[in-house]
Amino acid sequence: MTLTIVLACAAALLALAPFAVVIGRSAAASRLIYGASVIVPAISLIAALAQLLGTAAPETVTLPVGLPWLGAHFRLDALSAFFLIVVDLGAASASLFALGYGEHETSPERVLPFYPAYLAAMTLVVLADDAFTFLVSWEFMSLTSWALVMSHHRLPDNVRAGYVYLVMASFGTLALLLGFGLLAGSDGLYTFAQMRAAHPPAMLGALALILALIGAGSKAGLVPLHVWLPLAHPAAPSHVSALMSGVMTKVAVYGFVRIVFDLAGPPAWWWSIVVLALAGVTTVMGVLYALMQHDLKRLLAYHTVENIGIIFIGLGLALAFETYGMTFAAALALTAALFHVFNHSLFKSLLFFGAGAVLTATGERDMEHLGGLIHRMPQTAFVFLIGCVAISALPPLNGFVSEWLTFQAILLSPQLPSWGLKLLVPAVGALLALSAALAAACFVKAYGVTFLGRPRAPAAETATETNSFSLAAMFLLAALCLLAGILPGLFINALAPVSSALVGGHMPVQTGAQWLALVPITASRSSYDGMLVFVFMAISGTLAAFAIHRLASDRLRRAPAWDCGYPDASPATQYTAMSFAQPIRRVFGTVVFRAREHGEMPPPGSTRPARLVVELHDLIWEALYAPLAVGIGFAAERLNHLQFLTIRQFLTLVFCTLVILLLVLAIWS
Amino acid sequence: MSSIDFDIAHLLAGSLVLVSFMELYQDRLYALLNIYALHALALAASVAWQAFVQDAPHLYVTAGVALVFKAIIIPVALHRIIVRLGVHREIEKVVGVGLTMIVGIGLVALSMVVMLRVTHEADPLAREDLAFALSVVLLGLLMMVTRRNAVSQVVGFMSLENGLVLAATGAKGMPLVVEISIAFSILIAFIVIGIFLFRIRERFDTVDVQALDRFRGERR
Amino acid sequence: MTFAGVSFNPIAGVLIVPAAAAALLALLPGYRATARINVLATALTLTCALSLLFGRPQPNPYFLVDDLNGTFIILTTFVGFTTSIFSASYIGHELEIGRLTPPSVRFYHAMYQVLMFAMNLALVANNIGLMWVAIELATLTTVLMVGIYRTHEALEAAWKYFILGSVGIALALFGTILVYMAARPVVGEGLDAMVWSVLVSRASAFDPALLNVAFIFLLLGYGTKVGLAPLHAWLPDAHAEGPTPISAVLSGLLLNVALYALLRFKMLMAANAAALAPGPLMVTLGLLSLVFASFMLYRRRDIKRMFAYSSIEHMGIITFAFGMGGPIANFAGLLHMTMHSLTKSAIFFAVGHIAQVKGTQRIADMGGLTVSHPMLGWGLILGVVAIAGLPPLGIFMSEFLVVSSTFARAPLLAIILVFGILVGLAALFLRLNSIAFGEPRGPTAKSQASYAPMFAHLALVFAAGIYMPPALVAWFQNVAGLLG
Amino acid sequence: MILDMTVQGAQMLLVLLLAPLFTGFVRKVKARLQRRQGPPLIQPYRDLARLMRKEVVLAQNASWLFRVIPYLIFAATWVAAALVPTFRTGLLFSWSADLIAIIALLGSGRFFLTLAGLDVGTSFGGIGSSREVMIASLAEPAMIMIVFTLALIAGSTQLSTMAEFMASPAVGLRVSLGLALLALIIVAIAENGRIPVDNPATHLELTMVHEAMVLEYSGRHLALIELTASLKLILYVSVIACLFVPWGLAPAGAGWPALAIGVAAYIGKLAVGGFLLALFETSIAKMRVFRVPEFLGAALMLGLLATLLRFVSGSF
Repeated sequence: MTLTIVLACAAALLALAPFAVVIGRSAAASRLIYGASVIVPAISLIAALAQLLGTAAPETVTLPVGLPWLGAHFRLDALSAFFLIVVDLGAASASLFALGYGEHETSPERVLPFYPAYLAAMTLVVLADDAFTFLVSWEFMSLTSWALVMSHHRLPDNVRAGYVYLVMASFGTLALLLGFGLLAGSDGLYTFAQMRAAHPPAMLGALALILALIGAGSKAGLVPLHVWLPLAHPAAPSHVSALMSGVMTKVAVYGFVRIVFDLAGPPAWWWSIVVLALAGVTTVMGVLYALMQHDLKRLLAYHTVENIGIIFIGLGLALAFETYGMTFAAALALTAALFHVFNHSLFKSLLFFGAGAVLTATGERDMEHLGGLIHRMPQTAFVFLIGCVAISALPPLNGFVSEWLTFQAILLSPQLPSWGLKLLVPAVGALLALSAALAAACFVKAYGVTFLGRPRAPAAETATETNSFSLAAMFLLAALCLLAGILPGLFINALAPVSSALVGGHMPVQTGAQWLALVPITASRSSYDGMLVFVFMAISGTLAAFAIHRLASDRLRRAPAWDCGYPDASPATQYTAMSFAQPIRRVFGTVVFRAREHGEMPPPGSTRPARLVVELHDLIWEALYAPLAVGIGFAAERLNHLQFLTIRQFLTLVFCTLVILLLVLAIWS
Repeated sequence: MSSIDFDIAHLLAGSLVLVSFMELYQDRLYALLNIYALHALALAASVAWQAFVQDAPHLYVTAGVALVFKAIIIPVALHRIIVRLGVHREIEKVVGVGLTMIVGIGLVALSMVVMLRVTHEADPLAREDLAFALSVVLLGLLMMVTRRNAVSQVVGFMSLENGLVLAATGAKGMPLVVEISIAFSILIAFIVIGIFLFRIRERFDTVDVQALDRFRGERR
Repeated sequence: MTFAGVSFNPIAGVLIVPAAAAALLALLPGYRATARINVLATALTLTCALSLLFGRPQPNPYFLVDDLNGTFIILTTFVGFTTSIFSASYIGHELEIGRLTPPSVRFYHAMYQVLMFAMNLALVANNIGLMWVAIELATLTTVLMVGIYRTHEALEAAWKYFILGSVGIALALFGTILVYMAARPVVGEGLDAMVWSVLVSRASAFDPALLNVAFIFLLLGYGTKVGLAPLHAWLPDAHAEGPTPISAVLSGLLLNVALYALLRFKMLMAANAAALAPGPLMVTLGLLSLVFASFMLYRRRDIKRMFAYSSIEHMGIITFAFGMGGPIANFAGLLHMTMHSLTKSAIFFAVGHIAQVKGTQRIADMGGLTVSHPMLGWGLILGVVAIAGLPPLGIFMSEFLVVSSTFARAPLLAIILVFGILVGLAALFLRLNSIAFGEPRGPTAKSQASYAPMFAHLALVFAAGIYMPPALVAWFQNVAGLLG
Repeated sequence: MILDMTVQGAQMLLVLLLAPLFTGFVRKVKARLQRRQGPPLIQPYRDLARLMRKEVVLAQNASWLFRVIPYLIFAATWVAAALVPTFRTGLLFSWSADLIAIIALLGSGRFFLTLAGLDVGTSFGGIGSSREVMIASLAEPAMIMIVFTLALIAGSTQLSTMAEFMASPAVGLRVSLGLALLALIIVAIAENGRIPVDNPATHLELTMVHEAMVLEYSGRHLALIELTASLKLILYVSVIACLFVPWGLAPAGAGWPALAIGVAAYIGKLAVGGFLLALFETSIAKMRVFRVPEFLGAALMLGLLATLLRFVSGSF
């Protein structure tokens, strides 16, 4: 029943697409489409919640479409339900945001038709229960999001971004296709049920893991397959960027979990090592890339890479524990990962909405031209701040809880027998801690440069607060961030069926502990109570404020900034994004990006100001992708000569082929 | 069939291969044309012999076509073209005669090896014939590949096609042989006319010498 | 079968209608009605072909219709019909701008019908000699049509096609003769030894060595027509320089017909246990064509030539699939061939109009089509998305089946296959981006194009990607079974 | 229960009241070591009181955030400090945040303070904030590594549990503990902006970090920030005390005498800690800003090494 409702919602969204084509240019179109895209996912969201919280048995439906003799299989189990919640929540809020944001769209007819189709595709990926349906939905998701990325196609950068995106996406899909072909075997057992039953041999499972890492990893943005992500996510309209970053990457995580934990059979000892190593690198590289950016949306996109790394750390730990039968620890790690999936979908969407609001208000994505928006867009500034605190993993918000759980999982790992893991896990823990600190630094920069300080360009001076729909969407997500931060127990209980379905165990029920505290193992070992911390901070803060204002002075006078006595310095003297990152760039960047700085002195007599030039190298691109492109170009150039042969030379080709085949025949048998 | 019949058929077919080698050896166009006429003659003879042996009168038609059209009309026409277009009289080769010869011998050996695998219930005449035909085909192709002049390439194609007719007639009782041989004659006529129309002085490679590089594929 | 007492033979229909139309078009003075007559004739042919669905005549020594060529016939007549509609508007425009003269238009339409006749004949022929004749007739017709513009490039393309084609003809004939030789001791002299249905039933007793040589010659001879690398040389130029409807027919139909011939002989080979397996050869040539064509896509500056190379690429995939064999791969190959015919002809419809409105075929001179000509632009995008094998369009299904079924059997081949597909996709979208997106370039005059055929094809491809009617599936599976 | 309540309350008040005194004490000792008279011990209280009474002079474009931040960071730090066992383990609410959470709380305090540095939009605020985050980006992971080590030894991240375990004879003498202590001291110095990382006394623009951030603050806001700083200092000292010299800590549910002993012991520890800090600060010179990463990197490496040792074998 639930599944039928959900599928009906997906169908409704699909039906919206051609409708949008028809009414695309009319005035009411965007309201109509986005309004519908708020309601439909909301319904499906309720259904999914009912499924997950009701811990109902998995439902399956088979439709007579898709692969002829197979049909399209759909299944709604705990895992699908959870990710469906993530998808629908993101979709509904994005559409709500777009109700206002869409008004500013310059070419709606390029966005509206693909938007609902994109939502439907993500829903279907999560529901698919056979390889063909899964891959069709998966690639359809890529295709529609590609179209959305191309919606502002007059900017050459966007076209390039779309190109890289589509190629990488197809690469990932083909990898997954190979993986499924492997699991399905030569006689084509394409349904997941058959794959589960098949129990692939270790060798196959291993190959499937690698292919899943490539396929799902490229979509999720694992380093070094992340290159498309910071190009494509910012290029799309902001509500789509939010969906791509906050939701689609999670769908990719779903694909990985589904294949590796559900289909690929029992894990081998080295699987977790591969995953953990990649994840650790991804985490730190992602945040370091982000620190080097001054384009707000690109910075956020790179942070997605970082958070994907955190999620995969959790998944890798879960794999490791599962390998050695430490069910409980596996459940803890998996829960941490999934909870971070949920949290990240919340605050990343929130942050992209904020970026979108800033973009519409100022027309700027470049932080170097922003500043002081907190005065002109106070409410946006407020919710964006909440998002920043949440993503920086600071208590009492939700980002901290999931990272805290991951730390707890890491602290359980000394019991692991494998030496490789013994050495790797602490290092990964260090990387995780490092990335957390760097993330905080990065969002101080993002928020401080964008919203605080003084306007650096006229666009930032004339900005006005964004519309009420967008604000509603952002406040909704902010509230959820806070809720998930102070009452994590509720959410973690909801995850119990998922983890018990995947690793055969789940964390203890959390509502039992006093004051709704979060107790992963035992109270004596570790516990955290977001609500109490929050309440204490509120009380002590207000107490202090009250006491001081009452007993001491509450007088206040406005005056020019002190700034050590330098009078009315121009806004140009403020720290910019690049200069803010300079100390960290000196510490890490010199190695990771071969960052170099040199001052450009104007020649004597010229009035040009001296400039500080910073050059950064994306080593991954230069080492991996550039050579590949060059190689293909070289091969193409060489082979291209075959286009210009004379007829006699072509005849020679035919002749040689004939002779060779005859020789083969003469030798054969 | 009696051994004498067989030997004669064998002889004629073999002579065809021999003439092909002579074609490979030539380096003057006129001489080449004459040799080709000889080639066609040999073909006509062997086809006629086949017609006699198989007492299949329709093959006489094929023989006649070979004799009249290939041995007389075509060489004369090409002769005319050479004169009319003022084609260089000597043949540009890609690889030297000696090497071509060696390759040709290799090809003949190859066709022997390939054909002699054929089991023995296919009657010997067919087998030998096929081996020869295959060698003639390969030699003709070799000629097309190693000669630059359009005319000599046409000659190569025509001797290739002679090999086909040889094989076809060797295949006892095969229907459509006559039609096929005629169709091929028409095809060749097309090619010859094409050469004439497009004023191809030297080469197949382009319809016009100075157009050699201007108009090919993407180079525009 | 009989309609209203009048005995009616669909085979005769699909043969006589085009032949008669050709004669009519050739004799009829004036050119104005020719396009309409053309459309009418193809429509009639299509209906005759469709009547095959309701009953097919008994095979005789000359003609045979089974599920295999039934598929091909219907596909051919259908695409022939839609193409004639497209060609009506296309040629009309060519006439306006004076690239074609009235006589040449008449000639063109007559030749079009001859081509249809030849292809249908090749498809229904049960006699391998007849099949050979028909395919060669088709080739020569297309040679004449490719050269119809009389420009240097067109003439050279036609000439190249003619020469390489003739050699192909010769090789194919030699192969046919060898098959006859192999059959004669078993079947006996005369006609029967060239009747395919007889051959395939008795093939097990044939002399394997002869069959092997025969197959190699047939593979090369007909492979030239299929456009398999390294025998492909004629294909890109013929596509690029001929009139676009002919490019559509070449890619969509003629390649298939040649492939059909190959398949018949593959079945013949498969029927003889001692002969060498045709699979590996086809797999090799297929992969070679795929990878080669994918790389060739990169340096293309002429839009039609680019899509011609993409045809080579897909013929490679199809040949590969049939080479792999087995129910899944064969089904996939058949599906892929059908989808490719529809998609590629649709793409050429779009490209034809684009080239007309832009007045050039140079990719560099066209841009921002989705802005200047939304219908053409999005149609092209849809076509390229389909041809690149992205869902939910039909080709994705066939590629899914080919790759997944291959990987379990021969991982290395599957990886090469995937590599080729990916390289090709990257090249196609590299060009598509500059054609369809960005600032509009070149003239932006509205085009009086006929969008119906293009979108009809794309709609079919889309539908097939979502849902295939069980009857069709059963049909294809049956054919896959036939192919073994 | 009542007792627990009172103890928890007492703890909160104790740290709050002792913090300025401790700062004053350190200053006094430093002055003495430098042969100076130095300000009286209660000078910090006087400063706070005076600042409280002064009016706030707010920069023109300072935002609401700028005014909220002092209370925020004060609240965060105070809550954190209230959860560290000073004279008695098993505080009523100590379980509501383990050591990781306490560090994170301090982290949020720093997060907001750095934002405050950027709010007015002056160059010095920028200097301070950017350097602060650079320092933190190394200090925090180091701290986490230290926590890992201790947690793996004590089998818990709860400060109370850890302290009890450390007090128990089961600990023994361990290499990893030594490394962790060393790292912890380095981190504590960096976090509190003491010499050689930063100089709380200087206002020489180019060398200051913490002071540069709070340059625009005045009046009660400044007072709160100063108070927060001293709270943070005393917090770190008490963490070190309760983890490495847990002796004298009253166990959970202990009676008054034990508590009295605990308080006394705590005061003693503070005194010693303060003295050592002052001694260290006087005996060393401030280092250049870009030497700091190396200094902290050492701490990070030490922490990682200690953790690795713990992972590889339980005996270290």
